[in-house]
Amino acid sequence: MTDAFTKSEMMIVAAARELAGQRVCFVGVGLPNIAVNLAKRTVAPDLELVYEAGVFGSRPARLPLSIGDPTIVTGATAVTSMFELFAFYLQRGLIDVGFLGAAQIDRFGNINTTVIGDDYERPTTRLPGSGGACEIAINARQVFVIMRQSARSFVERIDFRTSPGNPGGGADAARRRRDQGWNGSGPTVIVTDLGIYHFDERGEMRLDSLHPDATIEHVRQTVGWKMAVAPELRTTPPPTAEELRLIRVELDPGGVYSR
Amino acid sequence: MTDAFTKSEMMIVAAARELAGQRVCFVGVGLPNIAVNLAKRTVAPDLELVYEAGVFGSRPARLPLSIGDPTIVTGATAVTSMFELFAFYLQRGLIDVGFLGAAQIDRFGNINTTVIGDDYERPTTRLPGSGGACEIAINARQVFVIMRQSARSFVERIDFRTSPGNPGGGADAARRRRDQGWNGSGPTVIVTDLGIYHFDERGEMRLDSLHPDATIEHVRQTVGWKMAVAPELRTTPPPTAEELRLIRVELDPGGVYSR
Amino acid sequence: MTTPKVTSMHDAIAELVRDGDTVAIEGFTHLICFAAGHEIIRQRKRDLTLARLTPDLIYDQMVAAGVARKLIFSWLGNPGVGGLHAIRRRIETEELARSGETPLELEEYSHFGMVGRYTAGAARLPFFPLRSYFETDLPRANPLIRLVESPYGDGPVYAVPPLRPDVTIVHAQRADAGGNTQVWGLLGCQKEAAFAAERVVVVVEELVDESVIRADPNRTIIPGLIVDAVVVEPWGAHPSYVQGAYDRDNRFYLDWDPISRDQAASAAWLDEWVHGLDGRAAYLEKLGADRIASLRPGPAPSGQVDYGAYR
Amino acid sequence: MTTPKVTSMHDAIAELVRDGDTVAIEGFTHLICFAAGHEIIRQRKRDLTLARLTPDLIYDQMVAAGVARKLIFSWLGNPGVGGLHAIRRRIETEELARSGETPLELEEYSHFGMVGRYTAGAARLPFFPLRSYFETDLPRANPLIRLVESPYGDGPVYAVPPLRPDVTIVHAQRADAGGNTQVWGLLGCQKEAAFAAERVVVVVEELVDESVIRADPNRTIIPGLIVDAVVVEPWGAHPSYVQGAYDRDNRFYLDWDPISRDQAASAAWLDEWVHGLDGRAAYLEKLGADRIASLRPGPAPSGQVDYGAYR
Repeated sequence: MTDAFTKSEMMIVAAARELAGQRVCFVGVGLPNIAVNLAKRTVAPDLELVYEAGVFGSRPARLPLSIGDPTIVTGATAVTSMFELFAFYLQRGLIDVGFLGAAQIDRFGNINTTVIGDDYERPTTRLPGSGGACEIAINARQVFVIMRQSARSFVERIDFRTSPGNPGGGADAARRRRDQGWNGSGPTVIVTDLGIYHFDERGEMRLDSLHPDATIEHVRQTVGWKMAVAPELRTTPPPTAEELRLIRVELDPGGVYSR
Repeated sequence: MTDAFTKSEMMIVAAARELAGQRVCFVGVGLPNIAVNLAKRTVAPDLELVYEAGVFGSRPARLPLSIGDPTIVTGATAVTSMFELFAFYLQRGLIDVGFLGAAQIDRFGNINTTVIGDDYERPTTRLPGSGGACEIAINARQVFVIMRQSARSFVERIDFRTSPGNPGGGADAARRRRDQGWNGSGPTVIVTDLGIYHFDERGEMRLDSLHPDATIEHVRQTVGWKMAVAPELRTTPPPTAEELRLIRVELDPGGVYSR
Repeated sequence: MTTPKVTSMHDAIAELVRDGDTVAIEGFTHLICFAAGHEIIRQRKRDLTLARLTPDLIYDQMVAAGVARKLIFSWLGNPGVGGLHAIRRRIETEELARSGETPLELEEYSHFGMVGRYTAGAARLPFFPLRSYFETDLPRANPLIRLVESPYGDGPVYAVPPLRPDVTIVHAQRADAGGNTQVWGLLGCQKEAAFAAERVVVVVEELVDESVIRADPNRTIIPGLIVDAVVVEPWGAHPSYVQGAYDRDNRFYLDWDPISRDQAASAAWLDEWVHGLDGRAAYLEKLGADRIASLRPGPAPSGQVDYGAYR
Repeated sequence: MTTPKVTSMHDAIAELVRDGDTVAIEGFTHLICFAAGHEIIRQRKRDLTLARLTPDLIYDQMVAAGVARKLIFSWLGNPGVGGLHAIRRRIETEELARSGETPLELEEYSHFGMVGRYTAGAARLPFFPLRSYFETDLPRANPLIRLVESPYGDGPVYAVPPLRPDVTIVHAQRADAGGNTQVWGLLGCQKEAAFAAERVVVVVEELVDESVIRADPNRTIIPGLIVDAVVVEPWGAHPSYVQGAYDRDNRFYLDWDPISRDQAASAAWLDEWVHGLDGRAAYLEKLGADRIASLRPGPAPSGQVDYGAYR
């Protein structure tokens, strides 16, 4: 990594660029929130921000502290009950991209945010649970994940499946989605501190772009399975001066999430 | 009938008096609307008016022309979507009294407002249908019916059951209600131009009060079954001067419904 | 942030309503978009399935004009007046024999059933459960009303299937150019009907700046996201009403009764008031300024609340 | 028309919350009624089942204080900060072994599942269907999430059972003395949770005249009809926030993290800030006027609409 930008800034920038051309985005707090707001100022000016708390067309005047910060309401286009947000926006299929975090993820993009440990009732670590994640995972047309990668998080077998990825692999996952009447095509982009991953026709994660200074060896050390690598592996272009300015001056001046 | 009041005025007054002590009333247009407003000014000052269009705590400044007149909204306590009105107020069990009209009614208070004739698809007369009636019939704690009686309307067998009364008779109807989780106890009061009926333990209509000038013979001529008569048949007290004043001066000055 | 969607009623109907469509013009007694119904008649659309809780005069006129082959509904009447005679002529045995018209297909529910259908359509649910219909003849008359077993051992309830109109048309007090739409007064099931639809037309009394919408986001019932066309058509709900803007024109409801009882009179009315006019402006002119003016209510302001600026 | 229901927080909680009850203090990040939670702690209620989408700090404090035996929830965390440590201490193996505390019972859903549960409870539906949970481990973790077969031949979906709290407590911007309650900003699922409950307590920033409510009936989310008590408690949602009135006090959320990691520190905090004070006024005084003042937002007025006087 160079001195010019942090790993978090690289993640934010990489995720923002993946939002090019997208229209309606279900925003999470933290890194996704900055990434979405960066995209709106760069590659996706028409992006509409949706918050699960019940807001459509949000224009937060500051970086929201939580998923229900009052700044996401004032000046928004519409505020609805959570019933309507989950039923008429998300399950209805109006969300183009949803962001998810993950404590554990497997090669098919299945995600665990519930418990670490084999016993659900008496876990080693109790995580937040689904919240809206299992609904976002199946109903957003695309799912983006931003997370730091490590051998503890990129695992062969997750302890609990909170949010489905491509269960059973590519063709099988597509069939299951169709059978259940889900709107989404599942996980499409994983952005980590080391690189950018998409999913191949087998529904498996594939390293498509390495961030500057990251190495394939480092990726292999931090993944619990044999990670597929694109035949033409790219190098992620570093953040531009303008991208860094937007993050540092406008979006996260305190550096809470991006340092 | 005396010259002092019309049959409609007697019906309105009789229905209003039956509302004594009631709290939350689902109002229909026409006669029920005048009856409810009369009750609010006399025997039931705390009555809350609910309109199926989505209004709770209505205070219409004039007699509403339809079930969704703007005068029921201005100054009301709450306006809701129809989903919420039907789900959270009616099906939830918050309505004490609902009013129904009927083209045909049988001895158990089962009501037809759908078609006259044996063939639903090609009826002799097409009536309005259920609207909210079949929901009011099962979910209001009590159901009041106001209608003119005739051999065509008080029939042995109705052509179509739009709204259930006491199907199968008293004990059986109570069991069915319990099994289905309905809130209501079904029809309790029928007010006609001839008298007032309640329901006996067999779930059958019983004449309890004859309006002034009406006779049992007239009742029998206008009922398609052998109507039960209370052992101590009362005579309905005629409208008081104050009741008539309220109807004629405040509630229906044009006499649209009460003449 | 949003593309302007403002267009004329002619173009909105020409582009978005197609022969054979299922069309829902919703609005429970309030905000019934007669202007859109008349434009559909004027453009001689055919074979429409018309969905609406209460068909009201507008569907009676559309049926009289021959645009519809089917109704999906829960209450058929001229509210406070009587029957809908053009519709009844295409249902009742003797009338059908006399007129020789094609029978109208009917798909009938209760109010909550219709609301449940739109809700399921808007939420992409496979069905909506409700406690209605036991001990009634409605499931016999409509086999789409079906039993579903509760998975909690408390027996069956009835369900209705999702309704997903090809087009939903909604009248509202105001929207911005992007289609963000606000309504006050009775809300009916316009929100559910709009989210359930493939295409949405919003017709408004007033086009407002986006800032007016954004000043009070809790009043928005339909986001521009699902809106295909915004038509600015003041008085477009006449003879129904718009809360705060005008009253129901009851004379019109009364007048329609004798007209609609007579096939020839109905046709003549349609010729005079719909086909003979090129749009809503001409209709209003014909109606007359005095009649319009008499429908204006007095003021009843809402007061305002503070959302707070959080920077 | 309505009986005055205004009472003190002490009396509302004493009369309406009973040991063993299922209690829902709802409000999704907005309008979380900490004042009611603290009063429940102060009165040492026991064996409560606490329902809430996001348990948040208030349930962490209530669990730390020993009022709860069970949680019904969908997301467990300190939003934007981290975990809820008092709750985790009663779930995680090593923590339970170390502390010797009784395990907390858990009944876990997703957000839409919880919203569906309240909706079914409010509508007296036997279940609420949704498209979630296939291909997840949630139905295995919670056997109350069950399959229901669509009666339209399009396969099964999952359902959640109705949730009917004994008491729902809702914080709001304003209500009248009869309990007619208005909210703007995020609405969460307070309406559904209130209609689902046996008893309802409304806590408000401001008691207003009935005429204020009646001037804008579309803003009413809870009618007085279902409200048992109205408590006037300005700043009662601190450290969460009230749209237009105050901001979230983020420092509090940050401060709770280290306190809650330590059993003794949590107990000391409860002694100092809850048991040691006789109510919200004392809490606010202890918090200090400066801190309070710093949370006030600037103005952002909604504008007003006209409902029209129809006479």
